[in-house]
Amino acid sequence: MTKTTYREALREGLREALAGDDRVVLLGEDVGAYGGSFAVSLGLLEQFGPDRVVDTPLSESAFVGAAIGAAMGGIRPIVEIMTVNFSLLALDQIVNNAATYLHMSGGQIHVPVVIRMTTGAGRQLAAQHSHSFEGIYAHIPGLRVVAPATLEDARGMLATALADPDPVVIFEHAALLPMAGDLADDAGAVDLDRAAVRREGTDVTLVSYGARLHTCLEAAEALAADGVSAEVVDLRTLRPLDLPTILASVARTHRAVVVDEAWRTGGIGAEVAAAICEHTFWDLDAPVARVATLEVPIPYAIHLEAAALPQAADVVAAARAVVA
Amino acid sequence: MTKTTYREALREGLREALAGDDRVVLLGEDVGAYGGSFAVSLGLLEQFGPDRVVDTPLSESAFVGAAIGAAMGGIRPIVEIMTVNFSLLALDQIVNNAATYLHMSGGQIHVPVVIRMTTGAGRQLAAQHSHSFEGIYAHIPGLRVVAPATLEDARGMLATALADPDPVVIFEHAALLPMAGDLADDAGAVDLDRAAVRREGTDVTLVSYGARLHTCLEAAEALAADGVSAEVVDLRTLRPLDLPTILASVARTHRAVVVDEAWRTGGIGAEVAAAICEHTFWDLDAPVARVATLEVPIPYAIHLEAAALPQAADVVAAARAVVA
Amino acid sequence: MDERWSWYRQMVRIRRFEERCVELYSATKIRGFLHLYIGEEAVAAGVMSRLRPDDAVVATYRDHGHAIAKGVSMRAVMAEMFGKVDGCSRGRGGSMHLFDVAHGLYGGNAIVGGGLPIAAGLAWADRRLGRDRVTACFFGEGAVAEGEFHETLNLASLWKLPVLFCCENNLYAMGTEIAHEQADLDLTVKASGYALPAWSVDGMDVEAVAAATERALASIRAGGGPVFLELKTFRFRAHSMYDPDRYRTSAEIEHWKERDPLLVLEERLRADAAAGDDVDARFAEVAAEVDAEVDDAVAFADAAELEPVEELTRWVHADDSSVPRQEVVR
Amino acid sequence: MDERWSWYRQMVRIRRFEERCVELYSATKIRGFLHLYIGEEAVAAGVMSRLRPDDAVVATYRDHGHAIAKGVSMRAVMAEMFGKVDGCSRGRGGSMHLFDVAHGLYGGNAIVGGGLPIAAGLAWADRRLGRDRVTACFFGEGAVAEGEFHETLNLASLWKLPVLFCCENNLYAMGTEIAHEQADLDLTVKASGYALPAWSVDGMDVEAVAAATERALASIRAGGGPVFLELKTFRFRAHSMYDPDRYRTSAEIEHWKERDPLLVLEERLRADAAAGDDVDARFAEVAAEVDAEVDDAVAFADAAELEPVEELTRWVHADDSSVPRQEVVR
Ligand SMILES: Cc1ncc(C[n+]2csc(CCOP(=O)(O)OP(=O)(O)O)c2C)c(N)n1
Ligand SMILES: Cc1ncc(C[n+]2csc(CCOP(=O)(O)OP(=O)(O)O)c2C)c(N)n1
Ligand SMILES: [Mg+2]
Ligand SMILES: [Mg+2]
Repeated sequence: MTKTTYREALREGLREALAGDDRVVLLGEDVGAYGGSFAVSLGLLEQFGPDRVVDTPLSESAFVGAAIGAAMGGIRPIVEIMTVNFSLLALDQIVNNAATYLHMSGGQIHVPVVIRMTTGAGRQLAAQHSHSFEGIYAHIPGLRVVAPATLEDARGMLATALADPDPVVIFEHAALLPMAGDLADDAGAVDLDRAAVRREGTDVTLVSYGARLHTCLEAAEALAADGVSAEVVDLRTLRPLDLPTILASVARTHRAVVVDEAWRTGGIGAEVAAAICEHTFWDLDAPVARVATLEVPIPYAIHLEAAALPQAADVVAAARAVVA
Repeated sequence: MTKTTYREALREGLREALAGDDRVVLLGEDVGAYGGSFAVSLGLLEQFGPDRVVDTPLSESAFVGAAIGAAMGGIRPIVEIMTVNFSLLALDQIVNNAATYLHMSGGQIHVPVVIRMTTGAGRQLAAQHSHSFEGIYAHIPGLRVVAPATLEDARGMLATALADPDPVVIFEHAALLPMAGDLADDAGAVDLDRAAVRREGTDVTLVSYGARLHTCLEAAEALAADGVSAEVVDLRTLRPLDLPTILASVARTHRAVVVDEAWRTGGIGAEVAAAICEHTFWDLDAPVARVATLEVPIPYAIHLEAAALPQAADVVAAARAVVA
Repeated sequence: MDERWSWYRQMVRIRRFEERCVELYSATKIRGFLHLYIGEEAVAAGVMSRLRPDDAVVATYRDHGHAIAKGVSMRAVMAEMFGKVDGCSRGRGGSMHLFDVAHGLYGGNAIVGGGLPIAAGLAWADRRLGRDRVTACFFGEGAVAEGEFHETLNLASLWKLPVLFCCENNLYAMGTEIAHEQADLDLTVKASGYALPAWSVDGMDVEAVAAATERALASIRAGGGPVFLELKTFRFRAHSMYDPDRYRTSAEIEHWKERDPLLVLEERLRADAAAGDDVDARFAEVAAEVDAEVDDAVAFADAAELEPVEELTRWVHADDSSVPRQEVVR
Repeated sequence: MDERWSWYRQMVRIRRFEERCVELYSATKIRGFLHLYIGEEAVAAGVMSRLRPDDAVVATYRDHGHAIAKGVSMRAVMAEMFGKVDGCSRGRGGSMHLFDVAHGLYGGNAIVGGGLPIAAGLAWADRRLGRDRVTACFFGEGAVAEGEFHETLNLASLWKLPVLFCCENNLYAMGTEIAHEQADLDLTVKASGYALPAWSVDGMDVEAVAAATERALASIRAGGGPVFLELKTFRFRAHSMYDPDRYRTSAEIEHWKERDPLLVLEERLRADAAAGDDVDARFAEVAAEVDAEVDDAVAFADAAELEPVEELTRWVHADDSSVPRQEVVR
């Protein structure tokens, strides 16, 4: 076991990927000389040189598109977009090209690109730097979308994503970067197929991912003190959803609260809630509740930002209402 | 009553808007000399001149952004994006600027822009021209999102959208353009707040919008022949959802099938299904069913395209399963 | 000049193929959007005649000429437009999305400007993998206004990527004339702002196109980075089969037809002819051979099968993906 | 030269204000991203000195200087960064999103390049409404690589919009030096490709900035369409408070500090002085006055109230919208 952080775990994942396969390159704005806008790639330029760790101009559409084209051409690009907010500028390339070429070409064109970006709020960065647009990506066939919430996943998802023959989008939560903990010395690739039960419980299932997993774990602790036993499911993979794991948990607890940091309407929480109702309707003892971000652009002021985001107390309240 | 088409109804809405207010301008690619890529704006350049009906360069981000800025500056732009597929290129401007400025500026900046675009499949235009991304827009606070499915709404939604103090996105379904029928001679502005019950029924509620409303009406006819009485709700407004109308219907029928042309996972159908379950759980006699587009990039070949899209037979089957 | 005849045949192949497409569209054998290249054949024929078979091409929705000139069989292209499984994209792409990686065709892209970053990426991969290959990227003058043009030319020039940017300037983007699209009508000025060689070429003269391409490729292959060619041309037909072409005068079209690339070349072939050569007979011979090829392609496409509906969900993900395939039956 | 003193005061105001911000950031009174303008003051001070009060400004996340020079009170800016309701954006925007429409400030935009289309739109509305107004749009040299730059300059030039494009070239986009960002380092070459006047200006010399602005505004107000100014400058501090500034040498920074815009102007003011003038005393006087203004702004921001949480869902839609306001309590 080694003490590490989510940031360092991401970095070690990148380091291993670059060291393990010459075809792997890391590109994006400021991944090199700056060390990554969130210091994730610090030191990699020095270790692997400017041909492998490539600073791009401020041109999200072109450099993400170029990464897609390069993947078509046989190398294995990891492209970083600083935050999901800016990724809207590259969305055409991701949706209309990366996600469609294989199907549209009748199986001729493979696009094994990995697209990393940070998401999420909680650092007072206001309305153009704080949103959670993962749901947009999770809507698109052809993409695989994952979100590490733990050190193991921060360390291991990249390797699996690189081994995937199709485009994979990885959402790293900016607020988790300093999260510290122990990581096994031999930590490495993890599967991308399964959701994980992070805490077992019997009365209600809390379904979440990313930073809000930890909100749920905190809520579960508070609920336990109250005699409510909450099971906590970490989605891990946002597309395709691992329904069997989710449904199995709800089939046991008969109640579910879906928690995410996107806006409620049409967020990932909507899909998870709809799918649970669809498949376990007769097992449910209460309607599935959703806890999401208030439907406002995230504001700068700390008290307003906190009020906009889903907090453990909100999860506790929703869970209590569901088990009542 | 006058015989008209959805296309002509849209055009008359535009004509009235341009004639009624000097501040109104129509801009977009080929809205002028070409007559609109789908001939919607045919003749308007001739009538109103190139200062009011403005051909733009192929620059979705800039001309949509300019329309947003112009709305901030006090004119009333109607900006056309040829199809929702291309709108991804302008999404940053719509989400990060149009939808946030009012809130982020503390109420100082109003953005009364109207953004029109076609959506939908059914014309063998393949994977880069056929998708239904309205769910992406319906996820964004600050936007109002509407979708006319009838001649009345095609004629009247624009006027209401222009009167709205906030950004409004209008989705016109390309496959409906030739739809013909009668329209009242005094047809004009319609509200944007309410969903509409397009057919009354008692056994199951079919919820839809846009072209798929007509699929549902066809399905309801088939179901009636079978003794199943289906109520058909046209969402009309995709954001904010008119939950009272939807829920009232489901409270009566106790069963619902949500039908839309987006991919199932995370589409608008997910939100509608989740909301129905949330609010009418104890009234439901069966889980809410969803009929959506198969999760593939829409292919060119007609038999594959048809197989990918939700058809009346699929709705009938889903409704039968729900009432069983 | 044997090559003149080979260019001529190539251009006739594209022309006759597309003329047949028009008929087949009216007969509803071909559907969706159909964008004709008629009038612009010298561009594809000229550029492709200087590319190597393994060089890569990224095209647009107006891609029949590029596919055929790059060596994709007429059968595969026609079957694609018929929506058949023997089409070059298995009938999934149609006219706008011809793919044939075996012939270096990395697809027609139907998002204006959408292919440019892809071309840069292919070229970047080639360089990293030490493959001596050039990627030719075709797009219209309308695409020059899109942000992708700007971002990609800058990136390609910065990184000195082996890309040949081929701007087919046919003066119109759908119904929008270039003067309403570009602040500066000289596109080479704009391209030069990215610190790369940019030349304007008569796109109605296949030999001029080939010569410029040859010069550009030499510079690119020598490591000089990307080159931008403006190929001045004109489409004789409407933008697509949907377009009533209200925005151009017939005088303008007729004027350009005087410089029909086939006529230009026919004149030279006549001038080349030795006394006694029956050039007209050779023209007729080419036409007959090409017509036979087109007939064969149509027959092939007609007879070809549709992709089974069960296959519809194949290749959303790769066959070896762990993502389960969806069932088609909803 | 009275104006020299007024420029000087303006620049000192920006400098001292920001120096205080650094302290307040360390004291966690200010949070989020904080991008300092220190070193670049001559640009905002020079441009704004030639704009009319009702001209419009679109800025970036690095917007304190623009706000202050455009006439927004220090109180309102400081309270904004404290997240208070008396801030110019009610504490919702913070440092990156200063809005004050009464002073013509249409916001700091934190999407690189995101403000350019907005500026074009404002200018278009002005022209359509017959308002004699110019919109000055500020952005960095990094933004020049974005598609929005290209699309907007083309559009603005085509439509001859009254926009003054002010590119603050400080040689770095975060940690990326311009040579890794731009294929051609001369940004005026690129801008000229849009058929508009483009000049390079010494951005450390407030008088040069003001003179170029004056010339540009005359051309714009005369209907000549947009003008592009490259303002060569340098930021003395890191990109933001998060940035350890690993990518620049201290030698480079020191070299530029020799051309500190305040020093440049102080020298001229000394040279202007008549015998017996105590220039140093006047400098000290300005500093004292400005410090008092900054103190007052801090005190004001400290004492100001937070926006009530109940207001959080206000202005998602306009107050007169029929869209119901959400309740804050979840
Ligand atoms: C991003 C985008 N915007 C708009 C369209 C619709 N459209 C298709 S072709 C075209 C004109 C393109 O003109 P140009 O680039 O000059 O190519 P040409 O068709 O003349 O060969 C337009 C507007 C599109 N396909 N993609
Ligand atoms: C679209 C987008 N991409 C990336 C970022 C992150 N980012 C913020 S400022 C910046 C550098 C911008 O450099 P430049 O335009 O030169 O302005 P400067 O900061 O030097 O004033 C970057 C990369 C962003 N905010 N928006
Ligand atoms: Mg063209
Ligand atoms: Mg800079």
